[in-house]
Amino acid sequence: VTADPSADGEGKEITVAISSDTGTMDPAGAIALTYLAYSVSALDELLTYDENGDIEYRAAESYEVNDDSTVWTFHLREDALWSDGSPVTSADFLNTITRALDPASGSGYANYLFPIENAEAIYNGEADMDTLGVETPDDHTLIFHLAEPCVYFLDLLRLPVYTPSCSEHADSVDSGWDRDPETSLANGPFRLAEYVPEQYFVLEKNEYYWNADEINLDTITYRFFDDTQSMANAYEAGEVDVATSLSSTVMEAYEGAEDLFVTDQIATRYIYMNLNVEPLNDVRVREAINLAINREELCQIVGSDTEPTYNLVAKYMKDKTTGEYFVDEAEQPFEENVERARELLAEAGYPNGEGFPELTYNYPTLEMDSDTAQVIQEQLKENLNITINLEAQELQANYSTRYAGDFDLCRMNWTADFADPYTYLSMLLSNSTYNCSGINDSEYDSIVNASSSEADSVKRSELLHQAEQLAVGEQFYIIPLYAMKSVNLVNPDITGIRQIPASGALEYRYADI
Amino acid sequence: MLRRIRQHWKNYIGNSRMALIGCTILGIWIVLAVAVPLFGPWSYSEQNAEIRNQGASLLHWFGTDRFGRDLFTRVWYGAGISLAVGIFSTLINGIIGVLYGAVSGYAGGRTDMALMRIADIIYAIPSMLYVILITLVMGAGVGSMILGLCVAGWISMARIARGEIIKLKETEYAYAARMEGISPLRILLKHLLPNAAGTIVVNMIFLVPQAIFTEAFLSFLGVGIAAPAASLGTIIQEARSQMMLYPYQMIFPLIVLCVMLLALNMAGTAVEQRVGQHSGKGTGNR
Amino acid sequence: MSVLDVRNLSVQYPTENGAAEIVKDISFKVEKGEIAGLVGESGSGKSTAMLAVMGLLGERASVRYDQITVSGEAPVPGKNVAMIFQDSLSCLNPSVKIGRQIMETVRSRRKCSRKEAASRSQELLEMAGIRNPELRMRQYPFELSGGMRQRVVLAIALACEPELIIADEPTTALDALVQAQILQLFKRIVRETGTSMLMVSHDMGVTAALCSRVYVMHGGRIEESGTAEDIFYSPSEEYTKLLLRDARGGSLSGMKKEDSLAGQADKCRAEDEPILKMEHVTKIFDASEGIRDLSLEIRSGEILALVGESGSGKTTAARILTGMLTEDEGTVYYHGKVLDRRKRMELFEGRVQMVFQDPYASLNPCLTVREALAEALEAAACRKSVKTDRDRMMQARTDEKIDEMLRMTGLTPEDADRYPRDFSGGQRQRIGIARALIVEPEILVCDEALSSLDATTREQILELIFQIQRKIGFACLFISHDMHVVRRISDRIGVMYGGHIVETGKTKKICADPWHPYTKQLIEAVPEPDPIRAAKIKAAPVKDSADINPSGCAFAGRCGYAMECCGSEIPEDYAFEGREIFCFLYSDRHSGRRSSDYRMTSQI
Amino acid sequence: MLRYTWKRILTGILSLFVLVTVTFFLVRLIPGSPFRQGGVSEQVVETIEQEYGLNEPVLTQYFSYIGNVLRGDLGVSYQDPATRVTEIIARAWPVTASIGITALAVSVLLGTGLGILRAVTKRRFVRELISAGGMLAAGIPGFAAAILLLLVFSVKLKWLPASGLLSPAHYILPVTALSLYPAAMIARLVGNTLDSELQKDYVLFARAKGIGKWQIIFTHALKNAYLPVLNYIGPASASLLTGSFVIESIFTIPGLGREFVGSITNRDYTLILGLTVFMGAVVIIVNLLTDLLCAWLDPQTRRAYKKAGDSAK
Ligand SMILES: Nc1ncnc2c1ncn2[C@@H]1O[C@H](COP(=O)(O)OP(=O)(O)OP(=O)(O)O)[C@@H](O)[C@H]1O
Ligand SMILES: Nc1ncnc2c1ncn2[C@@H]1O[C@H](COP(=O)(O)OP(=O)(O)OP(=O)(O)O)[C@@H](O)[C@H]1O
Ligand SMILES: [Mg+2]
Ligand SMILES: [Mg+2]
Repeated sequence: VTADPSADGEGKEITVAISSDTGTMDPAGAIALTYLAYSVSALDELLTYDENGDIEYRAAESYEVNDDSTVWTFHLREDALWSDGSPVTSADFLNTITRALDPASGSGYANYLFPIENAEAIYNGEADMDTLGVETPDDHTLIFHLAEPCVYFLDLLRLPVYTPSCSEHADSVDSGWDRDPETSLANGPFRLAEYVPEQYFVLEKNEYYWNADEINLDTITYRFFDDTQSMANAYEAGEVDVATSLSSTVMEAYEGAEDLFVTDQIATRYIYMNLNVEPLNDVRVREAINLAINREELCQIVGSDTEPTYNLVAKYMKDKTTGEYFVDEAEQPFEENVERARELLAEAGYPNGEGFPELTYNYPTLEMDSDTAQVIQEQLKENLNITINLEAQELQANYSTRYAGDFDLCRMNWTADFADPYTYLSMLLSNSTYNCSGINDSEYDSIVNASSSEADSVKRSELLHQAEQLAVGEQFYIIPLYAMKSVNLVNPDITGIRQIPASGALEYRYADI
Repeated sequence: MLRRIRQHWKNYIGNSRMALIGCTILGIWIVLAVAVPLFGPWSYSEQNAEIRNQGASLLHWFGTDRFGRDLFTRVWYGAGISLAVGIFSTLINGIIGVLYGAVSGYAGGRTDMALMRIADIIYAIPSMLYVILITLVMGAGVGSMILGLCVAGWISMARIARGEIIKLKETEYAYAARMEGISPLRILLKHLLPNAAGTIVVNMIFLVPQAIFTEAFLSFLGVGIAAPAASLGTIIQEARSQMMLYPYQMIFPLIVLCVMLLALNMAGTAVEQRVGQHSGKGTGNR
Repeated sequence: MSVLDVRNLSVQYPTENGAAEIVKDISFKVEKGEIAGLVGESGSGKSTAMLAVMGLLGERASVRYDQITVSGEAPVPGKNVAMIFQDSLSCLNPSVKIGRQIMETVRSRRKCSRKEAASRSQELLEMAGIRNPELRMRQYPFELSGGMRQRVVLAIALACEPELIIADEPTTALDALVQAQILQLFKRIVRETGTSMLMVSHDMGVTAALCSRVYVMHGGRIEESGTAEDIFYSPSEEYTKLLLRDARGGSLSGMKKEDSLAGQADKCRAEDEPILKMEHVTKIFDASEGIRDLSLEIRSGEILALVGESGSGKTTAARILTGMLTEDEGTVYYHGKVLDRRKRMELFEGRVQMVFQDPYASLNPCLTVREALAEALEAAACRKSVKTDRDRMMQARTDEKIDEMLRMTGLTPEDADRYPRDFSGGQRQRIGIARALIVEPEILVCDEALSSLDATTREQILELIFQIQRKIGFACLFISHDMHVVRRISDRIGVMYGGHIVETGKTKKICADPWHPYTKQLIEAVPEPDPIRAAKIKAAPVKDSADINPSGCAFAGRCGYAMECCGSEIPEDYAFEGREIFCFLYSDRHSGRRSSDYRMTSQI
Repeated sequence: MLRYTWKRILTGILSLFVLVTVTFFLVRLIPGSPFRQGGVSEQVVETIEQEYGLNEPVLTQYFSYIGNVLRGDLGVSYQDPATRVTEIIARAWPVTASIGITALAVSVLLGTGLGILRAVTKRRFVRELISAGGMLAAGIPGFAAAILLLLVFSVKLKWLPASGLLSPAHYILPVTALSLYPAAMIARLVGNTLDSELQKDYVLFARAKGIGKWQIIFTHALKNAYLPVLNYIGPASASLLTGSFVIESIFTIPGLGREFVGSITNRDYTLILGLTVFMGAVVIIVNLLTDLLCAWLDPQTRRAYKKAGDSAK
């Protein structure tokens, strides 16, 4: 299955290693990695941003928005066809949305539909589907009516719930239409040709794609791998052309090699401190812990794909208006300082850590988190003389612990869903489902809420920075640890692989070999 | 007592070279596993970012890992944990299994049937399930690991013990003892079990490497010993991602583990041969 | 030219303390068409020598010889020599069907098709005296009786079409009747096929019955050789004389004891209730085997012998009495009280003891002799609940008692601290007896306790049981298939056939004048260590045990005097003057109505 | 024999039922919900749990599950509601079984061959070599062997593919890694039992009959020597047939073991239960087959069984 550039007649094909087969490929369903890999090549969203932050129209040709950003009108491409030759219509977009608003679909992204009028009420069963603020006046026009102004609405459009699913076949999440090459139609450059669960799936060039001329590859094969080690091995053995999200040792092993392709991941790893637990309800203690951690050293040990961060908002997220990294626009929320940390701890009543209760740190049994935990344990012992007990949990158990708020310290990792700092800052809102450490700060809430209706992007930016400073630099609600890079290996013969700015994932639709 | 011990030594070990080598290695391994973490200059958990991933040197005989911890100390610490897990779980499994199997075999009939079906069911439940449960209730650690290994680990022992007891129950000396009016418990303990001891001991010795295997396997899955403590299995697992860059981090613990298992296998094989010889001589007519 | 010519054969086994020479420079010959015998006590190296001749010792031993030839050629197992081993069950592969085991021999000897091999095998089995060979070929060895297995082994040996068959104690494990049949068979085979035979045995009677030339082996050397007449009538070596004396059971002291003891027993019997009695006991294994409607009683102080062919249910009866097995139907009384069938062993509280056949399996290898004996004593003491402050004294007494018991059984007190594996078979059997007797039982059950021992040892142990019995006066159930032994030791005999008792009565009377047709055959089949008398023994025709008819007399199928009623009715118990007999020949129907002073005599 | 077989099957089914019950409650004891994933809100989780009846009393859930199982319905995977548990088993088991059976065949053939060689050879050197090799092979944990094999043969030498199960060549490494330990054990057992079997009288007698050495070994000794070996092979093949997670994950083989561990990590209750039931059934069937095979090899056991069946009347 390896690419063979010389065999032209055979067609151009590449094999991509991706993580294990999870979730459905129905954009309205409980999707996970498989869908993400599939949709990047097979589905066209309405529009997206390119690497320079400019809009790239895909399924849509143009859009209009009213002044207070509550009505968004999209004009779909008239020549866009599904991979069986039938036209792509606005109803196909609505199909995904209405299905996703049925809680039984298990969509994890349904809440991103909530800016739309009545969407939340429908989801909760309090309103009728007719009242949904989406209009399809004709086959090629799609209008969204929002309940409140939402300046980052365009960023949401690349989320699965906003992508189309062919209304002819896509009826329900559990009918299995999504994995059957006959019914799983694509409106993007590639279509599903074969799907072998747990092993691989094959995408073939979609001849009906409106932009088919730009597409060079004939086949993309995605193979599932359980762990990054196996992926790296398969790459090394020449079985795959692309392997993504590898461990940091690959970076060292391939240092200087052409194959190595490191990309920024829009993600932050941090620790939730439970505010309902005795010493952690004291902001001085929280600050002390934050200041006592040596993130440089931590990142050195955890791997060269990590970089210290002192923010909640992902380090590599760009501010679209300025084109700069968002976090670099403001001052670093705090500085590490062990001396100060000790003083703070003493002020809080624990001089030299005496009397400080033993805290437990819950983290999932991933290598990176285990490494992190051990380093933090050691550092806090050394710098503050406090003892942290480590409790590794299975991922699913860790989620439960976190949601239940049943922890002292708990690991958290957030990868941006869309390219706006709001995705991070909204998590600490007192009514957010991801706020599980008992943060209840009305000042913070009002700042963040104000930002989402602020049409002036500069002012909005300021508000967001202010919110971040409050949460991270003053109240120390969380312990930011590091930002991550994604380590990929790519066959040097392959050109034209792009990176999606919002998530940092790779896009192969324009690749060539 | 001493005479008994010497007698047993002679019975089971004799003057086999293989047993001698096996036991010597085991002895050295135990001494190192105890002494290195206790008296060595490094601690198994102390990190030092400046000396990460250094190869073997005079200072650090096995080099250091990615936390800058001394690998020599860690490997021997891990060997200690592995051995402890192996030996303790084997002892517990051995005792439970032998008693259960012996009672089942001696009682016979319906009791036997019921007890063995219960064992079958426990055996058929995938061990992952209860190991996870136990780690959840007790937290990850040596204790829960041993407990996890003991939930179903005794069953093979019970089957072996049962088979032996059923065989021995029908021997003429067992009948003779019953005819003398000796109580069933005493017959079990004094007449049947000592004669099954050969087989049981052999199987117990082979149970130790199996327990170490299983422990390593569970560590491999990530439900093992809590960090920063480590067994050989966890150390090997931790080194797996570094394998290409720093193979020594995996090779050293692997060698220590393999030699340990080899020594156990040697001891077991030697005892097995010895027991085989014995039964050949002791009861057969020729 | 001799068929077998062995010159100066020596065999050494490597042992822990240097090589042990087991066979020392022996030479012997077997002529064409003759049966030669090799006799000697157990461990004298007979089997070793034979294996060496066959070339089957392998690397286990170092063999030296000047010449071993079979008709001038080197011996090739399965081609010009074949061998029959002592234990027929262990020679046959337990998991391979009989047919296959013969056929492969046939086919390895002559290249032929499966079908031909099968028909040849049937022929051979028939020649070896097996009826219904087709059925037998489809069976596994354990489904056959000992006698039949021995015949199968012989058939296999014949399949090799050898010039010489070496038979290593082929009849030792068989009862007299089957033994006689096999001996007849050997004679016939030698006569018909012209094969020569070398017969190894420690039984002088068998040797006398079969062999024309005899070699006497002792301690690895051939002590004496000559024709059968020479050896049996005018032995020159002291050792041969000893063997013959033991074989004839000629020790006068033994006979005397028997007399005095029998008299004593007579007295007891008159007054006493039977100690142990079983009535109408039935035990069925699988489908048809086991015992049926058996009644038996043991009186205090007597020695009751049970004889009968293999599989007739002797062991089963003994096991039911002792509680090792539970009966399906019937009752067992102990001193007139009914014994619960499940708890029998516990209810006896050690007053019934047993000496087992296999001296190797009947002692716990993990206990020293002292421990084993002390345990038995302790258990007895516990029951009597003499838990006084004199425990210390008890300990001393225990040791004393053990020492005394050991001395009594011909061992030394120093032996007490050794483990069973340090003893020889005969010594072990003594320990077994010591263990059984130390608790002073009321009843001793000996199930073939002597049959695994050689003549000399057997003689010693027989004497031992005898002496102790006289001293302590326990009752004894003595099971044996060796009529010589039974005749000498028992007061009463019970003869069993096919799960029934066919005749009981005083030993002397039964031996002198057997009434039941089966008993008669049995007693006549015993070979005497005397070539002329032994040559006269007759063997009854062979019958498969499957022929036993459950609705009639068990023996009817084999009985030369069978009448119509024998096939359809089960004979009752006809008692005359302390003799009980289960045969229609002694019924009123056959002998007519009799007056009260009618004296029954043998009807055959 | 037939009676005994029926009895065994019935107790097997009973065991399976108890197994389902125990597993059902065990699984519910483990914290974590099947629907809680990175981006799903608590509300969603609750709604879906309601949808699947997970908020009902556990006992109600249990009875409805048992009802379904009796109808042969193992339910749908919670992780992926479009797929039935039976479908997952139907696609994962053939994969596992194909390597499992290959590994079994390899280890039985190799182990038996080496065992025979060890018992038969006159050369001390060969004997010790096989013993030592066996001890070494038994002393390397499966995962370590797998990693080393992978590293040497596919990453470094690039001789063999590293992942998946797409062609016969893909089988070589996982099968090797899987069969190393069982082969060593079988060689040890065969060697030992054959050694003692060859001492027996019937072997001597067979030689006296003039049967060749190899015929004695194959038609006589091996048949008897294989009983204890079968008692090892039984459970071993059960574990090979239910999949080794480690090997499957190292070589990226989409088999049952990986599916099972995945189902536990995802708390996919129906899948865990379905797989447990299936694996339990495999274990029970394999054990039954082993017993019957033992009986077939050993007529005395068969007789014992017949008796056990009769006395059960
Ligand atoms: N493999 C062996 N290694 C060492 N000694 C042996 C071996 N086999 C037999 N012997 C010894 O050789 C001696 C002769 O044994 P052999 O079996 O030839 O006696 P036998 O005359 O046939 O006795 P029996 O009548 O009991 O069969 C015995 O003392 C026995 O202990
Ligand atoms: N445990 C058993 N299971 C099945 N059948 C048995 C069992 N014990 C004895 N038998 C059968 O019962 C019958 C009587 O056996 P028993 O052992 O009592 O005979 P025996 O007279 O002692 O013979 P031998 O002289 O060979 O010892 C035999 O046909 C035997 O096959
Ligand atoms: Mg002999
Ligand atoms: Mg008997």
